[in-house]
Amino acid sequence: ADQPALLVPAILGGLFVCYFAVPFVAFVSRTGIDNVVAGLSTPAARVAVRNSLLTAPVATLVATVLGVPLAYVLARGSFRGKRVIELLIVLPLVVPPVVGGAMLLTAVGQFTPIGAAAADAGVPLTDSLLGVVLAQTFVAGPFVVITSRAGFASVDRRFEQASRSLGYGPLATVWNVSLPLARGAIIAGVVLTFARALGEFGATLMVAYNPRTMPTQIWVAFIGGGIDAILPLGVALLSVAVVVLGVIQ
Amino acid sequence: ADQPALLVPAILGGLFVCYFAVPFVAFVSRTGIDNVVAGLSTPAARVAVRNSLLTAPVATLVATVLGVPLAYVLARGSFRGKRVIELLIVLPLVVPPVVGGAMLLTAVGQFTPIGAAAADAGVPLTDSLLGVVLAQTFVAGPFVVITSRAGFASVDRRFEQASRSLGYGPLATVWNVSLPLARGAIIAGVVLTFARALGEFGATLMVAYNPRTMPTQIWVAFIGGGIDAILPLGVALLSVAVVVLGVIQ
Amino acid sequence: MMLDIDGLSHRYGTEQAVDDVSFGLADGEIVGLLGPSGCGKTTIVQAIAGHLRPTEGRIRLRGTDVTAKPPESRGVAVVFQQSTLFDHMTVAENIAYGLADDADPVADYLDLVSLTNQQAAYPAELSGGQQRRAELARALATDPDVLLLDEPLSALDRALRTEIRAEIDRIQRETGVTTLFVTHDQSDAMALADRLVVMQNGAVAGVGEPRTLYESPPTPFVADFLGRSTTLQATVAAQQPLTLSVADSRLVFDGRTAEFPTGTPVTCYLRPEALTLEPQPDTSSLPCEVVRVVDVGRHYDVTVALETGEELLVEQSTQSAVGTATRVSIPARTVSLFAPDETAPPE
Amino acid sequence: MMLDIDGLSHRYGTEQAVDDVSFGLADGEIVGLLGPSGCGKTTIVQAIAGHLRPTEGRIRLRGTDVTAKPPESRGVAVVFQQSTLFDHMTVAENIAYGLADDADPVADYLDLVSLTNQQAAYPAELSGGQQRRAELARALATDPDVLLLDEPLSALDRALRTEIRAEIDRIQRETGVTTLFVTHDQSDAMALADRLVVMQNGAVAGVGEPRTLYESPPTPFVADFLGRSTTLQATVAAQQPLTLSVADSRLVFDGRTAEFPTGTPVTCYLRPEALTLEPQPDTSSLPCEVVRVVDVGRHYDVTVALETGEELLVEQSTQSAVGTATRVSIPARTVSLFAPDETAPPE
Repeated sequence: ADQPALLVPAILGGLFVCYFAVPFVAFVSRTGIDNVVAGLSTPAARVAVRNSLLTAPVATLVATVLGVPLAYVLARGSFRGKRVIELLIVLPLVVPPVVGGAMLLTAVGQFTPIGAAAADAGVPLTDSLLGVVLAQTFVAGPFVVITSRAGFASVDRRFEQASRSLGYGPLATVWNVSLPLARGAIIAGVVLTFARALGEFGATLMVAYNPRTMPTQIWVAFIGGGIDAILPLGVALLSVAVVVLGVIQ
Repeated sequence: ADQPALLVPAILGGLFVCYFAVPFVAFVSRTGIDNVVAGLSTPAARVAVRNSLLTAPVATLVATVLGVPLAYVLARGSFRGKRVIELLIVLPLVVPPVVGGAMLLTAVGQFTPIGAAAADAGVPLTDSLLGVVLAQTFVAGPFVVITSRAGFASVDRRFEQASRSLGYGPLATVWNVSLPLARGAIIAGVVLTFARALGEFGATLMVAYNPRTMPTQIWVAFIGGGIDAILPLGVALLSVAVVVLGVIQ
Repeated sequence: MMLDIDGLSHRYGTEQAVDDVSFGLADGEIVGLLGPSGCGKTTIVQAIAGHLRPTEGRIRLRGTDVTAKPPESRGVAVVFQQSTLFDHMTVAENIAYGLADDADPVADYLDLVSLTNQQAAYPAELSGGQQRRAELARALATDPDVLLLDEPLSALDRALRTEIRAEIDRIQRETGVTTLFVTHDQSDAMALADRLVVMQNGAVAGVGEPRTLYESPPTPFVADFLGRSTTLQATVAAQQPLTLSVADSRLVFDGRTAEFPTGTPVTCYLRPEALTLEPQPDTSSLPCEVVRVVDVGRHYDVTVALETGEELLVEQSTQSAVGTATRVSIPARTVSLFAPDETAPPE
Repeated sequence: MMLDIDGLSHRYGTEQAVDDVSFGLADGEIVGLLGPSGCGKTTIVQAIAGHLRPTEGRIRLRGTDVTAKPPESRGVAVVFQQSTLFDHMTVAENIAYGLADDADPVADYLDLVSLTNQQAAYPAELSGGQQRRAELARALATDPDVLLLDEPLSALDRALRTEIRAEIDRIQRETGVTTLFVTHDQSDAMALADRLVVMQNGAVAGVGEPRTLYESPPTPFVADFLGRSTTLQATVAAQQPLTLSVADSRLVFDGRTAEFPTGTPVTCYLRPEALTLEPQPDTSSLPCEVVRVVDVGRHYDVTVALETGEELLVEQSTQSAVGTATRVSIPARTVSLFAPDETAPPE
């Protein structure tokens, strides 16, 4: 009954939708499947794809293994300093990625104690795949923490209390009850973290200009060859983003 | 009673917290107030600050004026194609910013019909402040839509029905009832959009390498002068991010 | 009629929520729309208020067809189960929001609901009862033709419920506003309404004055919904006076005639509080044995088994011993007979 | 005692939720813990189950102090108001989850609650009543020393409530498990419990058998909470037999003695269903006039005004006309006297 009532907001909103639809359509219509496949088989593109597919899953794994427990503690615990930790975890989301990269460099850059020690041991933390993982984890990690935390918070405590009263200790209860009941949110968080890690650009550029990932290779190829040079990698990343969206929704 | 029960997740989570805390502390401790003020008074930095403070509010304003009505329509309406629009709005969040920039270039780049016409008219859409606004709006706009939408959805429809039955039409009801009741979420969305616009880097780099904003100037200064050259602008952006966090939470 | 619902039907997708419902409200009348959750009550409220366009049927206010009119031009005020007071306005601002131009000032409505001292308070600062009263005042300030109360008591605890029920009763009588009171609670409905419309599965199951419906329910559903029932299988043995046979015993109901031919098997719906246990035989009692006694405070729920094994529930104000052999006496006035195929279980 | 609560107190911050509560449950007993929301019931449940460490006091199970033991090693099973069946497990898997090693197989528990045919179903596929029964079976499968039922009926509608109440009664009697039944509903508590513990503001307001508490409530709060009350101001005029003066009239209660000295003003708490309207004067009746009649279906709520202007509520099974002058008869057995300073309003 309210449909005509929404006319004015619908017009304004429609304009905004167009603003997102036009670049999408223009971009997709500019290229063909053949061009994409051909473009992705150049040596530079293949290295970039390989590097991205090596680093993003590792960053996602690290963020998940450490972030889901953190999310549980934040959802269930109450302790001094919780507020500070919550702000710290959200910070990378509002800090510009280039600043995030700069922050990482001040911590693990090659002239810092940590960075120097690592480089001496043969595992340089900058301009290396490990550096890419560090940048991706820093920027993308908060997603899995925040989403999983919301998932745990939406599981009524009484489910866990029931499990305890049925004879299971706290860790067994988390494993048998909390994780399965929050699985939807956790999976969404993992997928978001993966998408963000795969697309990470600003911080990666700062921490590891080389070796190239797909986003940094897009930038380098754009400087060298303009928009058409980057269509294949761009379409590939866009396709992953669309798939990710499908999984989350 | 459950505090000791959380020991194992607390240890894993604590590691993750450290990973976010160390770069933050290292970055902040590397610089002093005097250096920041001095660093921000160089001509290049001043231009970048001015450009950022011109573009980000405009992008936020455009996204708010168009995005809040869109959020309302998505929260209350049901129509064909709603699902597609929802996906389209979330897309810029999962698409890497460099790809977003490339998508914008295919739509409004200087060799596209739109871009060429605009350049002929004296308002170039790339490598201009307008280009920066376009990039920021594309990347940051979804935040205000998604957050406001959640805000509207949490306002029980019956409040609006009550207003209608009290004699107010649909637009008057939105203005008098829905907007005030959803204001918390809308403000959070606006602030998030502003933060994201201010820190936008990847898409801006593609669409408008010049004129420089704070993030692009950080990148250029980093290439030229290393980490210490970018501390002032970095600290300034970090400070804004911390303030934004305070407002949202 | 102030409000006329005529052949109202509504489908959500393929689901028939409301099926050909018709009833009316006379000027100044308070009618209870009563039924279990999911019976279509809310759909009817939404259609009357104008928030939903029914698939079929017409809604008329003062004789004018308003089916296609938007809510803001109907003159129908609504109070929902959950508060819809606007948090960002004071009590007085909430009331002023809907104030009709030619109506009494806000102060009169504050006075009507005894909230004069709370006029500058925000809704969050009010008690639950004050919120309900503020909401009533806001709805009345529009000077509506019809006031819709959609489960206004269901979110309240017992004490508050009684208080607000009395308040609604007083306000309705003082203002004389035509009121449709929608509820799933039979005691609220019976206490407040001049007439009841009982709904079942989207259709009207019974219309009438509360006491009439309670004592002579048109269907087993209405019998069950308006209060506790206990049932007895019997066969019509004779007419004038109505005589039923239950196994080897006979029940003679002086002054009643059966609506069914002799020989028909029937189900009798009885009210537990109308039954009594009296060892002295009379013509409308059956031999039985006490099999279970539950003390529920205000009375005892006594279950007795007849010779057929069938069990009846009897409310007694005194304790009985399990195993006692006695007789259950069934007053003629309180028996409702239904053919077996009419008796579906309540939802 | 199977379960002993000894001097239990708990504060949340500065708020005293539970204040020095002590009571016990004998082996096989079913005790009702009854009180309005916010009275501390939930805190006590959480403390007994081990999810909350009380500020003070001890909890003993079979004589062993378990106050510091984690929930998983207590032998206390809990059923909450909202279902806590695990969505990702079938009914049989839910029951097997808590099965004690030396206990009966899952099939026995499925059989106990008549869910054998639903064993492979997921909780979302069950009806509300089946979910409640599955939850009871899961709790019992741990072979608990004590079963805590925390408002197990409060989320159910009337018909289901009655069904599950009978089911709890049957299961408790069949298994003989010591049960603490926590509720805010006096009729559920009175119907199920052997004994009641009535709570008010974190403290115990009364303990005893349901009928005793109902007829001789220790405080006005208990009187109000266990059922409807109507009150009468009077003065003790003589002892043996207890005689009260109400304005110019006298009430003589044969066989009762007052707990208050002659001349003390007292508040009488009366049960509306125990009062009757009879025009014939007798020694325990007062002249009055009918001022309001509300038909609530199962009976009429008749309000009468005494000569003092005070109003009494009387439940009658027959209609009365407003304005009728009559007398209200007050049976001696059903009167509870309190000093005026004891009579705080119910929460």
